[in-house]
Amino acid sequence: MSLNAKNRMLHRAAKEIAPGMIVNLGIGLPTRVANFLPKDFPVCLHSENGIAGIGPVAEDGAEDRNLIDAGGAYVTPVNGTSYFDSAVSFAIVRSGRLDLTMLGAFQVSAVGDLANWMIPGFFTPGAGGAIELAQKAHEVAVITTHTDKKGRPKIVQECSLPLTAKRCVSRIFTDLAVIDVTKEGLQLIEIAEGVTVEDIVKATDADLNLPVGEIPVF
Amino acid sequence: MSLNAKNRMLHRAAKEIAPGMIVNLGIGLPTRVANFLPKDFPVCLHSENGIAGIGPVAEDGAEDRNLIDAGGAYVTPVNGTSYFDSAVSFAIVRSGRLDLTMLGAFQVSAVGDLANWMIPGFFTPGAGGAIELAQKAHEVAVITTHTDKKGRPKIVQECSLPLTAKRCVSRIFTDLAVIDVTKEGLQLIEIAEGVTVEDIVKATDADLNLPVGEIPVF
Amino acid sequence: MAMIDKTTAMRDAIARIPDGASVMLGGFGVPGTPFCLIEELVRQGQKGLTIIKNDANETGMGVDWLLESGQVSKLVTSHIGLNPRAVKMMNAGEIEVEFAPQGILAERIRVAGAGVMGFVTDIGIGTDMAKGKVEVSVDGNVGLLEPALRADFALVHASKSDTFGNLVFSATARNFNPLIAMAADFTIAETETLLPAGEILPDEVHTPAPFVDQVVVMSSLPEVYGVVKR
Amino acid sequence: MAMIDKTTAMRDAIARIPDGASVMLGGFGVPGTPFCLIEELVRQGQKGLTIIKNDANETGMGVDWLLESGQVSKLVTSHIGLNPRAVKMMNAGEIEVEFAPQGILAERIRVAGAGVMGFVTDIGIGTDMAKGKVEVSVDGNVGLLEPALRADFALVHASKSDTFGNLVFSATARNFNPLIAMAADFTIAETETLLPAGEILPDEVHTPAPFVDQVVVMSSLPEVYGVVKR
Repeated sequence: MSLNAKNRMLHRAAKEIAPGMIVNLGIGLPTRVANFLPKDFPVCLHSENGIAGIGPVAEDGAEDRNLIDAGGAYVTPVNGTSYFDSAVSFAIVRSGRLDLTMLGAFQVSAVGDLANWMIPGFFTPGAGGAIELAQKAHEVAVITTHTDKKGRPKIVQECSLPLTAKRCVSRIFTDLAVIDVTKEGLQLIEIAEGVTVEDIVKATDADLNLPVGEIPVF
Repeated sequence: MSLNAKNRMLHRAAKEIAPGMIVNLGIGLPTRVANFLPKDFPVCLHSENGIAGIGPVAEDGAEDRNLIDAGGAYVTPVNGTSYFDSAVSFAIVRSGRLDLTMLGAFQVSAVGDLANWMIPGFFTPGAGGAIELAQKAHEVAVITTHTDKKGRPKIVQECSLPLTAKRCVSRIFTDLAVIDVTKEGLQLIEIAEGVTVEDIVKATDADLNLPVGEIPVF
Repeated sequence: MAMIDKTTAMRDAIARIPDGASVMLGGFGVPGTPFCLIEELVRQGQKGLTIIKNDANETGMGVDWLLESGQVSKLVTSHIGLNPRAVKMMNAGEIEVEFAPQGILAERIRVAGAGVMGFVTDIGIGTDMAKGKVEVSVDGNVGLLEPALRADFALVHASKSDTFGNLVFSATARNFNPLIAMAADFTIAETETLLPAGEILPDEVHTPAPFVDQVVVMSSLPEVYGVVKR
Repeated sequence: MAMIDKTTAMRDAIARIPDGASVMLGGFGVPGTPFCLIEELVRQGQKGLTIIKNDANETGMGVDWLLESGQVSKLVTSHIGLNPRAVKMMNAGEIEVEFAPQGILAERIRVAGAGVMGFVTDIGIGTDMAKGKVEVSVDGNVGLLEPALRADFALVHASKSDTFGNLVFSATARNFNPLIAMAADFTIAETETLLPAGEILPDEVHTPAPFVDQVVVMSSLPEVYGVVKR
């Protein structure tokens, strides 16, 4: 994935965040979405380890050794930040106070099943907080490369990997496309600059409904 | 109950509190036990409404409108006081962090069953925190007049009133006697000044084992 | 990042509550009871409410106002012994009263706020309190199933709030307030003092703002919040 | 009333832990991990421990020391992905690892601290995580029974403690610390700063002293507590 393609994807994903939302950005690519929000954009970023109201990553030498996000980055507070214990942190998640979470994925299925925590026999580190985020946020978006490092599709008809949660994903942002999970199946809604519909169909291992007429480009 | 008899009872009950204990004193007579502890006695008094480390009742005009105990008395903090919510307050109770609770009683049975929250058809205000205190404190002591206002025994072979908790009471302090609940039944262990064993047996509606030899007087 | 401003006019906040709503109220006795929000609820007159509160306050205070005005159809509580009107209305069948042991009431609200369905406890086993409750075995020990208790609205009294809705409570006025704030679909906090976001230290927040939907600033502190003389 | 002094020598506090004990550790990554208490546990060498902690730290830190010294027989955790030794020992069958989703781990510990037996949740339903779990119906909805998780000991890292054991945590070093402090039979807190009782405002206490059995004062702040450079 080129830097341009990645930035385009993150920039597009950032538009999913509406003013006033409470949002949890998963470790890795999703966390970087925050860098594409306008300065002073009114959003409350939550992290599993016990913080609501996350500011920018701390500058070198200005880190607070006690203030990290769930990915281990040294972050900063903003006006209105609160800290709390892990039980309260997941109370926020499970009681439905998260408007949106953006997560990485190994696989997303045609009905929005998500697999992002385990590759049997290869990667079994434990699920962390992903299961609860995927199952309980009002909206679950996935941010991922369209295919894995070996070029295999990550959007599949049915997940072969153990699920994180069933029928949870509503929108998928990739370097190639934006795809919605609808009752009628996967719906291509936007396409990355310089990419063709054929590229996307080829890189997708699931039935994909194509839009009628012109496709918006991001 | 004469003032003397009451004070003797409370004074005797106060000796049950050992240094370092965490203690919940029930509403009414039990609360007054604190007045019979030596000044600066090392004990942490807990109240259901969310305080550990209760000091003396506030003087007139010096009350903090936000600081009461579960009985509604305006109390004061001490060095080491903490405030917490009602869930944490009962976490202290149910997880076994209370060394001792002293409660009032309508009836106590020969096996230590306690009835202190409901008189069907007459007094049904709800149980408040009594059930959890009675069931979960390491030691449950009862402080009560030996008989009710009509002279009826409160220590009975079996409770006729709805139970607060089963087999929870280990010691009973009354204006007449100190009685232990043992595996062999109720055991008279101390007697109030000026009271005879016959007085106590007469005022008790349960089998009572009497001590061999001299009975300590309080 | 900036945080939104949740301050709202008293009238607008309470106007969200419809007839028949379930409403949790903070407070253990006087401290922590949201008297101003309750007063506005009486003024607006919503009917058929289910009120969830530790106690029914005393005569002429808080819950008693709602009982007097006939707005309450059901009360879920741990103790109503200090409110003769509540006892009388219960005995006359004018309101339904559901009792729970105090810590079980608190925990049912807390687990609702934690987004789980219920919990299992041995509290009340062997007593009348166990009647009608489902038994569940956990690692070979039998307990009673206590369902989570959620509400449509929570009315909270805070000592301090910032504009984003981070709340701080004072002394024993905390009690049920942080619990109900987490357990309702919509949480309204009245606050004695409003501060700009950033003026409450993040380590000292009792209720994090994500749980709070609207903040109402109290213009004054009515006498009912004061020390009760007996 | 006066409060007792719970300060204890490091060596004596950790010496209470016997072989085969279950030990909960605070910390999410570096912040809140009680490195000094763990170091002493390694020095004393208790074997066959069940360690309960959100994560297994990273190579050369905290839990990794206990794994390296062969003191751990079982690990209950939500994520060990940053500790290759833990993954390797798990795959080689040298330690047993029990995984729980992070918030379920937190809640299992919290309900243990609340003195209840377990809770019911829909988290994990329809996935492999549900395998082997008991289904319980609450008001007509099916959930999974999650048993409370207690331990013999909790080792906590606090920013501040008073002599009575009232604890304050700093920023995200709070994480699991207040939860494990409530859920163990015996709770030992290491503290960066010790204050006389009365020097922590009662409203600002994070873990009330009744949950804390002993307080160990850290003489210095070893480098491992610092910012991790990557």
